[in-house]
Amino acid sequence: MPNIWHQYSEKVMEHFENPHNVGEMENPDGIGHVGNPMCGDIMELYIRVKDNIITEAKFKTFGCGAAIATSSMVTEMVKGETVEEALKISNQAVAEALGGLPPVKMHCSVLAEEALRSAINDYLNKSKKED
Amino acid sequence: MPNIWHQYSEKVMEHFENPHNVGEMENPDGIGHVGNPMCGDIMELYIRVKDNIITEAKFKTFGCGAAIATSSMVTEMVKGETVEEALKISNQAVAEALGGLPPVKMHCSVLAEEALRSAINDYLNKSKKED
Amino acid sequence: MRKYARKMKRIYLDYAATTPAHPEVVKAMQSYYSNAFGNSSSIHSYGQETREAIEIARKKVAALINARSEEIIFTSGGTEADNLALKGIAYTSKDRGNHIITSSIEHHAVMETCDFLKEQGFRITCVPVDKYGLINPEDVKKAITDKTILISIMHANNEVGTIQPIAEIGKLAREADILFHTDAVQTVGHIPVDVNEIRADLLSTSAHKLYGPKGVGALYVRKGTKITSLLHGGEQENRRRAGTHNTPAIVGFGKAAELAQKELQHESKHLTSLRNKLINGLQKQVEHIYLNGHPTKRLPNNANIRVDFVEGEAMLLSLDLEGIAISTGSACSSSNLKPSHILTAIGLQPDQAHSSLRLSLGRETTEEDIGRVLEVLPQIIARLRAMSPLTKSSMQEKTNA
Amino acid sequence: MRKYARKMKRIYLDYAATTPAHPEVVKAMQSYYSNAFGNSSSIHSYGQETREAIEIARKKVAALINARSEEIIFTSGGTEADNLALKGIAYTSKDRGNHIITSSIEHHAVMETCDFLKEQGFRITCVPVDKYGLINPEDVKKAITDKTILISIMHANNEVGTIQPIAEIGKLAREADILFHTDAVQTVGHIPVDVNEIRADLLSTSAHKLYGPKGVGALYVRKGTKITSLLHGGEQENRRRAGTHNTPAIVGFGKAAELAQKELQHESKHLTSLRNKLINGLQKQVEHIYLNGHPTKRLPNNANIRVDFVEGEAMLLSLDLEGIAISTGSACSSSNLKPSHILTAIGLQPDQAHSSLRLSLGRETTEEDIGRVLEVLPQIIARLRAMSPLTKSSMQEKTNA
Ligand SMILES: Cc1ncc(COP(=O)(O)O)c(C=O)c1O
Ligand SMILES: Cc1ncc(COP(=O)(O)O)c(C=O)c1O
Repeated sequence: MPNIWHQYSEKVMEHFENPHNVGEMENPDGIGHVGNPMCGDIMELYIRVKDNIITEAKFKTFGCGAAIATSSMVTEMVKGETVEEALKISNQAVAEALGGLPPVKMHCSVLAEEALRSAINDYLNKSKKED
Repeated sequence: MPNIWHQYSEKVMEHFENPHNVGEMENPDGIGHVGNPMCGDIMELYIRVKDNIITEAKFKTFGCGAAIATSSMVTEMVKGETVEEALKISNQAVAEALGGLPPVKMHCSVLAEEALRSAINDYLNKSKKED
Repeated sequence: MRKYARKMKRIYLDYAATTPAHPEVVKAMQSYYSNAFGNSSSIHSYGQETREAIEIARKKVAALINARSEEIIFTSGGTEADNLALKGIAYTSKDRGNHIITSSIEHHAVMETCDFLKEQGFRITCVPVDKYGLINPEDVKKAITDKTILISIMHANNEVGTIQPIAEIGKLAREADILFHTDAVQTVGHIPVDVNEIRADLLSTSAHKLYGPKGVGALYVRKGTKITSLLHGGEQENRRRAGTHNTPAIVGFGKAAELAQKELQHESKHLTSLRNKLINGLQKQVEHIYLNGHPTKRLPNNANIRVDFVEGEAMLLSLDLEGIAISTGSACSSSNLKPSHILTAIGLQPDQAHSSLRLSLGRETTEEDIGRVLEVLPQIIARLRAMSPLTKSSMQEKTNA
Repeated sequence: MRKYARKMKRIYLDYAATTPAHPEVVKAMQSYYSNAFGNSSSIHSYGQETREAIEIARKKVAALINARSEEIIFTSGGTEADNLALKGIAYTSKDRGNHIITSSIEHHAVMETCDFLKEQGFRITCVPVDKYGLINPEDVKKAITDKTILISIMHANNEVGTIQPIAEIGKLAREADILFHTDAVQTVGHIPVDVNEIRADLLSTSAHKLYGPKGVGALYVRKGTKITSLLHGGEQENRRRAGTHNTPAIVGFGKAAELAQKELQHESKHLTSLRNKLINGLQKQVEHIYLNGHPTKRLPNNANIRVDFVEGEAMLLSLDLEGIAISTGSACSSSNLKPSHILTAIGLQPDQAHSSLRLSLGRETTEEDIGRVLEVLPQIIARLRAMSPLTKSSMQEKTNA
């Protein structure tokens, strides 16, 4: 039997089988909600921010293996980053951190990037209002 | 190994391998010359007639196995027949005497019938002139 | 998890995608590669022996659908058969009319061919289906115009398994003097198919769906029906399909047809029972699971289920890691990311279509296999639902419990 | 005679019609029938393993003609490759022009496809050949108009074996910015073929002509060249050829390509030498025997001879009874009885065309086989010439002596 799912890297498989940071967050500082059912991927990303630093990130994802793995990876990557640094995380960076994605799955990493931006923007909007 | 050439009956094969009455005839009473090179079959049929009875028939044929076998068969069939009886020999009769022919080869039996008619007509024309 | 997957018994539940060639089929083909390898168009004995083998196979395939040998055109598969049927009739009949009636749930081989013909100036009417995937013959009748040259309606659907009322459609086509084609790729060899009973003028079939080899199929063309060739060239198949005969595959198809005819009755009973066990077992264990397709008018081996709140490919991947092979209506790897046109045609929302799985059973499926799926799949669903933003909170509590 | 034929060693000299699959090819295919039988479109592991096997095969086929993997479209054979090339380019380019240039000696797969395209409104120019079957590139150049969209000239002729100056034709096509297709079914695997050297934009090949399996071929399509599908349906072959992959055959093709690449050099030398022995031997023994095709620009394995005054099929039959399989330009069994269009195109009279035999050698041909033909064929010719009304009497005396 050949290496199954071998378009997926070991890292993708790890994050698919044991995704990090799964779940909802109570009173998050920012929520990102992206994707659409037509394309079969929906991501919700929650962040907690303290002193401009993302201290916690969680996600819920309806999507394929790559969608789950990128969600898991992006929530790992943002933790401990400043909001500005987090905004610089690109979909390529997420894909690279996962050891690459098959071409047909790159859209999942785009979604992860969008989910993160959406959550950060939500946080920034909220904090503006509080100002 | 299956029966090779099995579209051909045993009888056709016999007559192809050992055709009867091959050759030219010196001073024949009738000569038939039919066929055309386009279709790949040319038959020459010679008859000798005595007292209205065909005593001898010979042929030369350029053509496939069925053409050779029908030539051989038709020259056998006419021997001893009256001219009138010989004119009644149809291509079906030749084919039947050979135990049948594959459909794509029925044209060869038609050619044999035509060769015979042509030879008899030649004989009849000649004898008319002699009259 | 993955580490163990390599050692465990693999369970194949994707027989609708393709079947393994039956060992007797493989055996029957064996001598036609290097021994009796002649070109069937050759006049010599090597050609003769393959010509004979092909004609024997043709008889067997014809017998399976109650046709005559000379009504069978061997093709390279179901796709070619469908293309030949539609384009062949379209080109032959274009002086009589330019209208073709088909359905919204055809296989891509019919659907995309219709799209091509549309570009060539033909007019296509797609009749809809109901929520079970069933076509209403009345809709077909209403779609007929005086320009209609062909009705092409599949026998049973490859995804949801719904069996269409094609005998009725064949009857009304005949009455209207319009040619009727049916894509029977999913039915031939699995349920009884009789070209005269269903009044088909053209019928497509494919060997690899009935334990025959890949790369060979057939188009049945009723005697007297004129059809323009799709592959032009040599005089093979009565000048209707050129190309050196694929003798081993054709011989294998013949053997598969012969075996199918014998085993069909028993097999369809056996698979229906296993299939029902699977569906009932899943519905008993897991909430928000729904059967796609018709509950009874369906292929014996087809279980297509909608598992709300979870994406299909994630389930497929999780099952594959457990050594279980299935298929999904999701298309997260396809070029356009759109879910199956069949699932949307039966009225599913995009997320519901993306949540659908097809488990298709076959000859080697056992009770144990079904037991294993009933053990593994609910766990996978629970795990993925826990991650899904679509899972209702009430739902989630139950699943986590 | 016949009685013995069944026991004697059979000698196959019809390798141009088809070749036996190499034992290693058969072995390579074995596991893809019932073990690794998955549908390459399936996402699960069964699909994955066949997808990989197909891509490995694609690399090998590409390597044989110095192409890139992604430039190879697998088809069901040479005929489909030719049909796809011509119709695919015609449909794609019809807004740019409607004129196609081809030759008078193409295989039926090209010729009949051109006839079909003519009915669809395309204009076809057939450039002639000289008495050796050679095309003059100047004639091709002269035929070009501003409506020309495609030039299709075969690499080597299947009957008379003449190898065309396709590098020159490819060059002038490129200069005129017109797509160039070559039917290389008879050359790939037998003489070196390099798509870049000959500047082909499209090239057809077929596995069963190079010791691969029947039912699979390939069309090379240069990167960037748009082509309309012939088989519409699923997304296989980058959406350019639908239909479930014939995995075993594709794997077999890959193996055959790999073997051919290794053995090509040696084999072509060996066969050329045996072939010349055959031709010279016959010409030495029998009068009024002539070589058809070009004396040196010809396929290594091809001997096409004209045996005046004797019909080809009678010789073929006689040889077959001796266990020797060959082919003929005669068509005494074909539906229209017309001799080969190729032989008439090189200027043969109908009776000369009907008198032509093709003996094509291959891997298993031995010196002894050639010796046997040189012993048997002259006797057969003598016997049949004695029966022929075309044999000149002077000629006949010599033959009978
Ligand atoms: C209903 C239906 N039609 C057509 C096809 C195409 O057949 P093939 O894969 O043999 O080209 C398939 C299977 O792929 C099918 O399920
Ligand atoms: C030159 C040429 N082109 C095309 C073909 C057709 O190939 P296939 O038999 O694989 O369809 C052949 C052989 O039959 C051939 O010799």
